[in-house]
Amino acid sequence: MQIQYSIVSANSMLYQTAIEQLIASQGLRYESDIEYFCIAHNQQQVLVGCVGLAGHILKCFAIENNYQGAGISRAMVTEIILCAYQLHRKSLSIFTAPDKVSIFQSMGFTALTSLTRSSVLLVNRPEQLLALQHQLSRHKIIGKRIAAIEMNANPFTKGHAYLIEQAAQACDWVHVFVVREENKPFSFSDRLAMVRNGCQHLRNITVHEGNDYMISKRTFPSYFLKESHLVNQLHAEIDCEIFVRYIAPCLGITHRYIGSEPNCPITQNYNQVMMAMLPPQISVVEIKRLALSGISISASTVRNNLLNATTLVASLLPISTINYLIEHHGYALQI
Amino acid sequence: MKIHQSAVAGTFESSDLFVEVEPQPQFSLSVTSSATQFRDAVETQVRNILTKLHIENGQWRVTDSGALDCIIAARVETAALRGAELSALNWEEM
Amino acid sequence: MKLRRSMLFVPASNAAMVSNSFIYDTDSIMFDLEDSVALREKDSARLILFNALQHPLYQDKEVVVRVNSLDSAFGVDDVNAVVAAGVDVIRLAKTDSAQDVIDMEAVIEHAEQAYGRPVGSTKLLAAIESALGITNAKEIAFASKRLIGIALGAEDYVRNLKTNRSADGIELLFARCSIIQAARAAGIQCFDTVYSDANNEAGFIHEAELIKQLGFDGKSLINPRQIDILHNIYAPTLKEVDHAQAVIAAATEAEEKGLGVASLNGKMVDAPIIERARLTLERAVSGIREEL
Amino acid sequence: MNTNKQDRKLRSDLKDAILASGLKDGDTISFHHAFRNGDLLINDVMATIAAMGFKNLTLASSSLTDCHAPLVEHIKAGVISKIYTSGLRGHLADEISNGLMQNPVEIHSHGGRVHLIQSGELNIDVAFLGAPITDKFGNANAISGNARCGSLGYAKVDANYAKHTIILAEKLVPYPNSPASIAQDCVDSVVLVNQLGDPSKIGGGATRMTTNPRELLIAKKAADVIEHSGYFYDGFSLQTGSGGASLAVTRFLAPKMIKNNITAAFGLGGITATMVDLHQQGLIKKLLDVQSFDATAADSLARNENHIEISANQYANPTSKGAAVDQLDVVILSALEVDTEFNVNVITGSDGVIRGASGGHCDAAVGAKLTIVVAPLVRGRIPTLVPKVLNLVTRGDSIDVLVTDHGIAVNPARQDIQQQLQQNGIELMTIEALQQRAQLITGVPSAIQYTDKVVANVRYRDGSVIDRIYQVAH
Repeated sequence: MQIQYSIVSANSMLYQTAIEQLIASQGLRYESDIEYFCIAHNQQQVLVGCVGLAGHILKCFAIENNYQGAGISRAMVTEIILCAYQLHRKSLSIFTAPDKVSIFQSMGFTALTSLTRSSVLLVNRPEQLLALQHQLSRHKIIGKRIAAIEMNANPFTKGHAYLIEQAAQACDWVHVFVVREENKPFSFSDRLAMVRNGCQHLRNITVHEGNDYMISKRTFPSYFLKESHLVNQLHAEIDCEIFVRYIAPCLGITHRYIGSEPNCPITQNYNQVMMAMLPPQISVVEIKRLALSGISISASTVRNNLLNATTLVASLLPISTINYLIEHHGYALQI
Repeated sequence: MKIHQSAVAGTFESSDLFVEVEPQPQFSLSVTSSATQFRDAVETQVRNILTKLHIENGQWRVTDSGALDCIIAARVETAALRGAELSALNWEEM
Repeated sequence: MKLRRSMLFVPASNAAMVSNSFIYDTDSIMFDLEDSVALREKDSARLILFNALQHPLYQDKEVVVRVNSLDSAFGVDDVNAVVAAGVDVIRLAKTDSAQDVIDMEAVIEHAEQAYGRPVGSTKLLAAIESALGITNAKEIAFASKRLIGIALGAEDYVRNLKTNRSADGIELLFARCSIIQAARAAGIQCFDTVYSDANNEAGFIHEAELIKQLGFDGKSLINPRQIDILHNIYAPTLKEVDHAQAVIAAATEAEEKGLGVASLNGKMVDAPIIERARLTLERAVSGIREEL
Repeated sequence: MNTNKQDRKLRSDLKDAILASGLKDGDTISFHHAFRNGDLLINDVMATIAAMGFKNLTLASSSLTDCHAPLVEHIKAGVISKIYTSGLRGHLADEISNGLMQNPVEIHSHGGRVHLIQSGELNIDVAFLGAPITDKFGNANAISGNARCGSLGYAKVDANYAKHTIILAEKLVPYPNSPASIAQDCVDSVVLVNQLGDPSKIGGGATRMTTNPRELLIAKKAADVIEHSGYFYDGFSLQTGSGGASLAVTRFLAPKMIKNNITAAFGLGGITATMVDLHQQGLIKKLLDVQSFDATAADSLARNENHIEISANQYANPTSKGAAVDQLDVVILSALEVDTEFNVNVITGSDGVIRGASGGHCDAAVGAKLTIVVAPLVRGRIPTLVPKVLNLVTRGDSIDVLVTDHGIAVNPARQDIQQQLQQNGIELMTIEALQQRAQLITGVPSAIQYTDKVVANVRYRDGSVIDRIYQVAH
């Protein structure tokens, strides 16, 4: 059985229909963030296999039924990995079904999450996670109540400040993680700076840079894609499992603080997943979102009204953020 | 021979070996094998080949899918030559 | 002369195939470094061959290697590596003239000296793949003592003729005949091109019967499944074997009795007939022809 | 009252059927494996049983495969505490090899399972038997419907011996359904479920003939061996395994049968499209089918009157009053490992981890007059022929010939076969020489480290423990 392999751009009209059909026939959904595909054709020029590359993630791995077990996956994965390497992407992940885990393990991937879920996260550079754990454990504080909070802080609002203050009051120490993935309108370094500035008055807190394993494109791609509910639920569970298995133990986390989410369904769902999944030794504390004149504070409200420079916007932000925005972004916010 | 650029050789196909090397001053090697009971033999052979090529640096990563000795030698030598930007071995010495 | 009915074509970049092609009962294995190997794999494929040729299980097989053209960036390195590893035969692709053979011979000789191989021990097989090469077939066949034979490479040849391959192969008839003529005139072997549709057994049989009848010594194969079929086509019938045995017996008897000339059933048995009988018996080793 | 009587076996759902069975903690429940890797039933039933809170059950499935990975959770939760099966694969097998279970798994052959049932060791309390089509009284078969799997040869035994038998079906047809693979007098409950199996994984279409040249090479050599073995006569009988090379032997045997004017009296075992094809060409007169390996075989069972469904007891039980393997001339079997004593391992991989099935291997090997094992000499870098098998399933004294891609070796105990083959110009090697050749290619593997924990007992067909599988140390 002679198979031809090639790398094509995901935009290539020549193959798109066939690729979409193949992916659908294997019960998968075509994902729009894919940049490249490795495709396999048989001697009759029929598409029999594909695997996509989106950023650092391999996805949409599909092989036509009659061609499974013929070594096609190994050849395709070799090609797509070489393609990723050429783009200087060496640290790769894949989400795949439990029955495909062993084949990826034999190609140098390590499974990070449980095989009982319908999707398993594997990575080819597990030592990066080890290094992260090592680095985090240097910030470990011994205490009865050690809290973790993850936030985007896009931008950092009074709501965020309130959540952190609540945790800081109730706990011995608070570890705040700022989501690392780039975002608009505020970059990671902007957001990190705003959180740091806004927490200067608190003594029992460490503000951490987010990483590849906490609400990142690697562990929670649909968070950034706003994909369908199903994928989101899975990714939320995978993200939670990584927090429980690899992150929380390094810092001795006993409490996870979250803000209640009235609007965004993805965050709502993520909060629910956390409550369901975190083990008894980590309590989830949901703090009702701070409201001003009966309207709860949200970063998206701020973002949507930034250009209006209204007093409303300013009233939602702590002074540290207002100063940062005036200084670094030239917004004429009225206090 | 000195590794001064990153290089790969081989494939993940069965009976083959995938070799990756990144330049670094020290030497390190990790080997995984689908044929677990040959993992140690693969590692020994890889070390012997690199010694023969006088390679003392690089972060080496080897993923074995059940390759025979001759394939292991070929893939490691290829990665070494590519990482050292050389075109051919001295056949006599090999 | 060595029996060379089947030459199994194996891409040298394919680790799995190189690791087990010695299990097949083919007369020669032909590893390819040329067209079946992607540019980025040329160096790795060469190293695979360099190491594999030294494998004990390739020692009792005749190994032919198709190297890249000397004009390319890979040709000289290819020759050096496979000569150092002790290859039996180098296949020169796209031979257009006697000079191509002479140039290759020089590189081989240099390599033999450099790597301590007896000069002349590496044999040559010239593949002709163009109209110019067919026109020069006779000169090519006489170009070197190293030549064990010449072969037809049809894919490039038909492109060069501005036609394509057909089921009955009429477009190749002139080239095939030219190659057989030249090879026989020079006293070397000749080999037919591959049949590339591995799944079409009937088509393969049709072509193999044709080229055997034309006089070819053998054929390049792309799939191990074709080996038995080809050997069966080349296998003699029981009647032919019986006759060959009688010829050899007559010749042996004549030699023992010190007779200058042997005869069988009143007909003279001369050297070409004896040689022909030996070939028949060799071809019978893999089986007597099964006519279904 | 009459209606009540007629419908008395119908249960509203699976839970209802389980309640009606009187299942209690510590009981033994059984399943058949005719849906192979497309089986949905075992996982569904176990999920329901687990949700109902039962514990400490013995699971006796005629075999288990990759798709049964969810059982791991039920073992961890204490729902399942003991397993009888012919085979284990995938995640479940990995976990068990890693010491998941307190009690060792009992690995039996297909014939040996019936023996264990009849001898009383395996005492089935409730049998959950999937059969796509049934009537309300439990006359059930699997020759039509979405999840058709053909023969219910393994289920027949459970239906006969279980204290309580539940038929799980996808479709109810008017009484009386015929033919009845499982008959009404063995059935206590009937329940309809949405889906028993995934047809594409049960064995949709026809098992494809391998195109792998190495497997074809081995198959051709095996066919040559059969032809010249002395057992290739008109009226001989044949069983092939389901592996690529084993199945392909028929492709090379058929022309020899035609040329020599030979027909086979019967073909036995797991039946595939290839066997059906030979049957329909008139080359095999009857097919005795304990398990249909693909839809072509299932359809043939429904259509061809000389394609006959047999039970596992009739197929292979050494202590039954008549097992068809005892009438067998030639069997072609595959192997994960063979050693220089001709012992065969079909249960553990070269790393000592369970990934196979005992199946009918030792049953057919002992029964047949000529037992041929076909296997590549090495797989990648893994030698198939080794000095000593890691685990023993079939003893070397029942293996006559080993056919590999590198050569053929005859068991020295079978001088008759050796002479026959040599006289007919078949080249032979000693098994030691073949093993040396394997070692030349692969080198010598490191020894596998085990703990002293037994994870499975390999039971011979007579019930005796022929080997123990130990936990692999990491």
